[in-house]
Amino acid sequence: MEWLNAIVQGALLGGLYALFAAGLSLIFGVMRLVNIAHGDLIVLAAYLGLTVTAATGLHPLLALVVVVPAMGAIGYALQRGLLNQTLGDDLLPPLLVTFGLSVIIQNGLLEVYSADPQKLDAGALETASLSVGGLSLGILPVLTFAVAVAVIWALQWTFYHTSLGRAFRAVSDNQDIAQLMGLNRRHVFGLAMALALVVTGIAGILLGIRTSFDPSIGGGRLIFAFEAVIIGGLGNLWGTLAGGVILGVAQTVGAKIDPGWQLLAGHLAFLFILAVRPNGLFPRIAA
Amino acid sequence: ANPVLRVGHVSPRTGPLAAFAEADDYVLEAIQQTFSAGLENNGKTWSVEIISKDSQSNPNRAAEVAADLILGDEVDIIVAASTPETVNPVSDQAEINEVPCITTDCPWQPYFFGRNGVPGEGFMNTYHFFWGLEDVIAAFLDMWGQVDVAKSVGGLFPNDADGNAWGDAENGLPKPLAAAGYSLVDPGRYQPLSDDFSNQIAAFKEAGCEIVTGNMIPPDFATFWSQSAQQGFAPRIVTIGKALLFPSVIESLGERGEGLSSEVWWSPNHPFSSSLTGASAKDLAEGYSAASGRPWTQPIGFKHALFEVVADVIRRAEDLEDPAAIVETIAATNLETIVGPVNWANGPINNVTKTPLVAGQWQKDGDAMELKIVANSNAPDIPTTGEMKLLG
Amino acid sequence: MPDDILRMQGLDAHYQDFQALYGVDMHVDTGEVLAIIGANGAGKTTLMRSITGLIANGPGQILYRGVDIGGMRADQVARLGLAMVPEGRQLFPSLSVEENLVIGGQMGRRGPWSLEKVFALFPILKDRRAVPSTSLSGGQQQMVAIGRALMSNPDIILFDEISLGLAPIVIKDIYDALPGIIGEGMSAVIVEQDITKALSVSSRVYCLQEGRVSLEGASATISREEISRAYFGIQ
Amino acid sequence: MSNQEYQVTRSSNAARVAAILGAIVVVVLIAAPWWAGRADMRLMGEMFLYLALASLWNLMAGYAGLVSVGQQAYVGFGGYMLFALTMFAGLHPLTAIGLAGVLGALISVPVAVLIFRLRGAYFAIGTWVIAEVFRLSFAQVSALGGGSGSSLPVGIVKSLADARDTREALSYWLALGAAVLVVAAVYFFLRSRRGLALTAIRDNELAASSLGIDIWRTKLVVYIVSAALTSMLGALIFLQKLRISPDAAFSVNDWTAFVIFIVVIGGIGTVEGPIIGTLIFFALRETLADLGTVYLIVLGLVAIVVMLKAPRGVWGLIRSRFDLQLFPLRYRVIRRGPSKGA
Amino acid sequence: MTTILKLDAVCKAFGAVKVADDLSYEVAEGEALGVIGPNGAGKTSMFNLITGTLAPNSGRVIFAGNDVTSHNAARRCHAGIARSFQVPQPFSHMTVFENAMVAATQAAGLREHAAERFCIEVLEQTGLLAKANTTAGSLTLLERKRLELTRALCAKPKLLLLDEIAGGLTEAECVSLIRTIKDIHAVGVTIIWIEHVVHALLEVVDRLIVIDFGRLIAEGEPHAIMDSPEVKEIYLGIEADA
Ligand SMILES: Nc1ncnc2c1ncn2[C@@H]1O[C@H](COP(=O)(O)OP(=O)(O)OP(=O)(O)O)[C@@H](O)[C@H]1O
Ligand SMILES: Nc1ncnc2c1ncn2[C@@H]1O[C@H](COP(=O)(O)OP(=O)(O)OP(=O)(O)O)[C@@H](O)[C@H]1O
Ligand SMILES: [Mg+2]
Ligand SMILES: [Mg+2]
Repeated sequence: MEWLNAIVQGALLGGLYALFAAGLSLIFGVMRLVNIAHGDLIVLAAYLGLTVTAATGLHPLLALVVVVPAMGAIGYALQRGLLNQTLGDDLLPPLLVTFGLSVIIQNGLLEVYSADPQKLDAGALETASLSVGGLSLGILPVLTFAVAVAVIWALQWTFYHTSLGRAFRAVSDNQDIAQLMGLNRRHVFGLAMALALVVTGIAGILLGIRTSFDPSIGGGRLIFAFEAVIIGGLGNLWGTLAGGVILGVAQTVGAKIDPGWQLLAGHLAFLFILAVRPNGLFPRIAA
Repeated sequence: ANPVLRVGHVSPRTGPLAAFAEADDYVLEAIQQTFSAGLENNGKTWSVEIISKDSQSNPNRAAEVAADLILGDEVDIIVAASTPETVNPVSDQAEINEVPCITTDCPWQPYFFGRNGVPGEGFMNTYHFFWGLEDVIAAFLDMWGQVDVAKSVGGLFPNDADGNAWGDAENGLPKPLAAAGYSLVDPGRYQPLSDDFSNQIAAFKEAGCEIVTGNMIPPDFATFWSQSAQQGFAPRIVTIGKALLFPSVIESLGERGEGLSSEVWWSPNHPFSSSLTGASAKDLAEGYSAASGRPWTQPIGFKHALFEVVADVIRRAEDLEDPAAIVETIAATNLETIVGPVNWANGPINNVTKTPLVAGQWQKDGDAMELKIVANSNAPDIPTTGEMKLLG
Repeated sequence: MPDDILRMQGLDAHYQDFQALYGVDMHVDTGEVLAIIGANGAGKTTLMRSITGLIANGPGQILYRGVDIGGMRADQVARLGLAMVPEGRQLFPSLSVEENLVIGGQMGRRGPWSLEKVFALFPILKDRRAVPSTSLSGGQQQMVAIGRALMSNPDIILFDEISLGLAPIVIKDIYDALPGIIGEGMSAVIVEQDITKALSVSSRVYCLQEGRVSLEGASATISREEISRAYFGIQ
Repeated sequence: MSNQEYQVTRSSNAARVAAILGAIVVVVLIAAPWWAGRADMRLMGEMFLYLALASLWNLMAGYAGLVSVGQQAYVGFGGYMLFALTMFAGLHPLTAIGLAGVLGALISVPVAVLIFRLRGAYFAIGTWVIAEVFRLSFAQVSALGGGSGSSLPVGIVKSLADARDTREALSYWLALGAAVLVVAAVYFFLRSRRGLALTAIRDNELAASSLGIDIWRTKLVVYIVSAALTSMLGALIFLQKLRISPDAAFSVNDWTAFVIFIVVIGGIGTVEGPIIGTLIFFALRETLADLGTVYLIVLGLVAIVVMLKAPRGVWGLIRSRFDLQLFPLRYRVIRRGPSKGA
Repeated sequence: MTTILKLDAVCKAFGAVKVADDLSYEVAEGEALGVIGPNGAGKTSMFNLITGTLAPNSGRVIFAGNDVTSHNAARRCHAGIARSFQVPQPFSHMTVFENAMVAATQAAGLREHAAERFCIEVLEQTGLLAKANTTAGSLTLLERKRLELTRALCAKPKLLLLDEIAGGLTEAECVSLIRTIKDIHAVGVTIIWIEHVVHALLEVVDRLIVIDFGRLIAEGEPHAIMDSPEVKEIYLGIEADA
């Protein structure tokens, strides 16, 4: 029973990781952009949520109505104003630019909001739980998991069944030729980043409800998001979800053996999978 | 012109531990004001220059800026505060570079043992004042003893300097808790910034723990606390070091912040006053609140006291040009500060002296949450301001 | 309405410090097939990339149906009805064969070309419509590239090295198909090294040499000597 | 034969002048204990260590195409080995530094076998995870202080030299020596035929393997040598820091992000880049570090602006303007003047 | 005459697509063999199998008497196999000369000085000497193809595999290419040449093989093969005369 509990809780945690990873996976898939600032953008979204709830008194989940479009707009602006200029076949310029961005966001938030830990107050939702077969599951983690599944389904569908998704893939393959198809690559990339940050916005709010945050916690989450993306395999968002769940379960099961192994177990699971399947579990696109 | 004495100061102004240093500007400004006329030593007036640097909550950076202060600014005394992450690297640099060093705001075990100190030998140049884990345990037991709960305690100790010290089988909480008849469920050291505590919660539930204690950073506590509720774990007492020190953290927990408890190293109700300005603890705390619009925090008193000791040492030193003489003067300190007496002659171990510690609980006072002192039997001169209540 | 669909006036092109085209003047008449020939590195590809907007050029240097498209972005130019079959195919590897074709048609321009018509032109593609375009052979990829350009129902289509890497049978098929393609009212510009082929399908021909037009003439009347002189300059 | 008219050179006047100037600078730097203050020496020592780290990272990322964000694994490993070997095995610190390099090389072999299965960004993330595994594993070793870390006993530091001045000069020279050694080693390696192979691999693995280059082995050698030298640098670094903890030892910011900043800002894929980058980074840090958040924001802005304005880094910009190479690696085919013609 | 290369029942499939289907033939030392076949027949794949870029599902590749089936590309290169890529694979950030140097120093194992001299010779032969200091990334497609040839020659191979290097050349350029390849052949290098520009091929090769669906469907004297009805139908697209 305890093992089952560890596994179930881990799977639910995996939903959160998958949500962190989904946006990352999208921009990595489309732009081959390794976004070091992703974790900080999640935190930024949480702070936006904080500001909105503080200003309007809205429930954090309702604040999504404001935060999600705002993040989308930020994403579009960021891409067109900045990141588009750094894209090419070289990994490093965007890596360094997003590193710069990460430092700026982190310290900017520190200037504005100070280092105080903050939390989004979602009232009863935070503590509510439901009992399933002797296990006590938090409503919030279950909701997070459900949201992750929904978001990933929506992204996957967009990617493989809409003309926008086709445009994403075409531009990611060959920017010049995609332009000959009438696609404005700057706009397409802008949309991809906007979509990614919309997901980030949702992730940020859910993170902010789950735990307290301060400007510095983004980086720690980033690595799990990357791991989930890679475990899943490039270009396959269901894989990303699977990756998140594997990480989450590895962590809780590791912690069951010894709490010191919680994070270590996640990383070791990641390395093990890579040793066996270097392209991830379900690669859709050759890396 | 007067001869100049330079004092280097290192604290985590930015980064995850920045809350510890949030009042630095306020405190330093006041200190500088009192130093502005210079300090008297052996009939000569010395100007005192304080050079403050930011460790960015990063031990690498702390070592670097300490070396900078010592080698570049050629400070005569170096001081540091706020958690082992800053205190230890600074002390190490001072020790090897033979510069007198005074530190505070870090329990003495992680300071002493964390630096591989050998009891009976100690250090040459570095001195520390704060309380120790034995005090924290005593204060906690005092508080828990006031109410009627099962004597089963769940322990949450991270694998960091504080957590390892608190959870240490020899020098930490386990032995004294056992001696006092409490059974401790310690699932093991977890890595800070964990996203899941369900295993710990399951273990606590299984053992029927009604008390939870430990030393955590705020995000970890927040994760633990909401997961506890979700998984139906409702302890009657939650007493956690570090995470629950700051009003901002409690505020961020909303309703669920009420009734949590923590150690209290300093509060406006401490019956001490500054040897430097004569201001009482209350004056200092209110001064900060007025100037910043923010609630008082515990490190304020200690930061002030740190410079009280510095001023005292400067006044008494036989030869301010000679580091060894300054070190001797530090060792001979006997000063009543705003956090209590500082006297290295009666420390628990070499180079360490202790200040009094009590325990408190966050209780609603009007609109705001206030840290009420609820247990003081180990320092009876610090008055209690409230009564311990059970959670739930 | 002018009878030329495309006109270059003093077109220059640069790669950083290197100038690849020098004041090229050229025009394509509506409905005609124009051939461009020239030695390696003469600037043929550069010319095509300039026309489509992939290489930046100045205002007034290119007119399309009398409208100045100099300085426009490539996607804007494409929407006006210019399509290119690029040198070296350049398909989208993460799109299937069918998607590669569909994306060519997604600008929504009306016209005769549809998926069915492309499959009718290159039947082998129909069998392999669902596979990733990377797993096609070179020649099959060239067919997809041509189909993709046609799918946008362009008014003018640029072929860069149309027969490079194709088996004779495919070249034959494509040249056989060409009149049909042009017959739909399209204009075409063809870069082709096989001069006999180039002259036989085109109405007029330009020869580029080191970034300049060295010869212009009607395909039917131009002589071999003139061409070889134009290729290598006065020797 | 007409090709007698052509000649291949790899040097230039600028390079010859630079070589002479460089030699003079090194001599002046060696003499620093006689002319520089303690703080300057410490700062320069730190710069040299960063320069060495950056040059090694540049060798991996800029030439072998191995973009690692996990070099902190070896910095930290080397640091911990210094502590372990001196505290428990009672070795002299200098012996421990050397041995840290050997151990670093040993441990890098299984790591390489694992992560060489990954490419590009995957490889980068993989190395980062490896470094995290190192960090979390050392955090479990209670003999070395676990997550709390440990201080280097004063006696061990003093065993380097009893007098403080000698000790400081010694650590300065060690740092300087490390930097000169690493830069020179990187340069001569790149000039060799193996260097040419490495550059080829970076550009196109398919073609490289078809031209007889054993990609896996070449990369492995580079990775192991970098790991060994980085471990030694890590030991040197923590000999100066005196205190080690998992978070400090395996800090991705301190030992990799800043190093990447240095290399990429300076100009990746050039020997000169890390030198320029180190100067820029320390100039920024020394002038702004006391401003706290503002310093970091400025650092971020510099990274962004340089990448937008000069994606090949500052040296890349200089090189394209003036066609300058201080460490000449390129081959130039030049036609001999007619005066020499037969 | 000794056999330099032997393919022994080599099979390779990508899913349902067979790119080599029980492929067997021998090439004699010093021979020039031409390869034709429709697009997608598996010609390039066959080169990949010979050079070790692809591993066969079954069958053996024997080079100079040794079974090299399990050897990687680098090792086969050292044994004396060099190729040009149909889709050029230049070292884009290196100069043309450096591209050649890689081949001369790594594959041919020449010492620095000798390599330099040799590269200049080859560059002159392939007409790229004027571009020696240009970075390969800024070459035109056809220049890249010529660079492919240059690099392969700089590797001093015993067996040279050429994959469509005559496409897109002007007539004059084609003539000079043919001369170059004849020169190489004349010094004893064995050549296998895939080419759709059949007239160029016929000028050089001694023997021709035809591949379709990964199978060897015809083999023999070039002109005879070109005249065969099968080739006319599947490759040239000419209705076979009755
Ligand atoms: N990306 C580039 N950077 C720098 N110079 C280039 C670039 N692309 C082409 N060039 C140069 O521009 C000139 C014209 O090239 P272009 O590709 O237009 O020639 P082309 O006529 O198409 O030749 P080919 O028949 O070989 O395809 C050449 O000298 C070439 O070296
Ligand atoms: N990596 C791969 N994965 C899947 N299929 C492949 C792969 N490489 C080649 N193919 C398939 O194998 C077949 C043969 O390809 P190959 O490139 O060998 O043809 P080719 O004879 O060289 O043709 P061309 O004359 O057009 O160059 C093609 O149908 C192609 O789709
Ligand atoms: Mg061209
Ligand atoms: Mg082929």
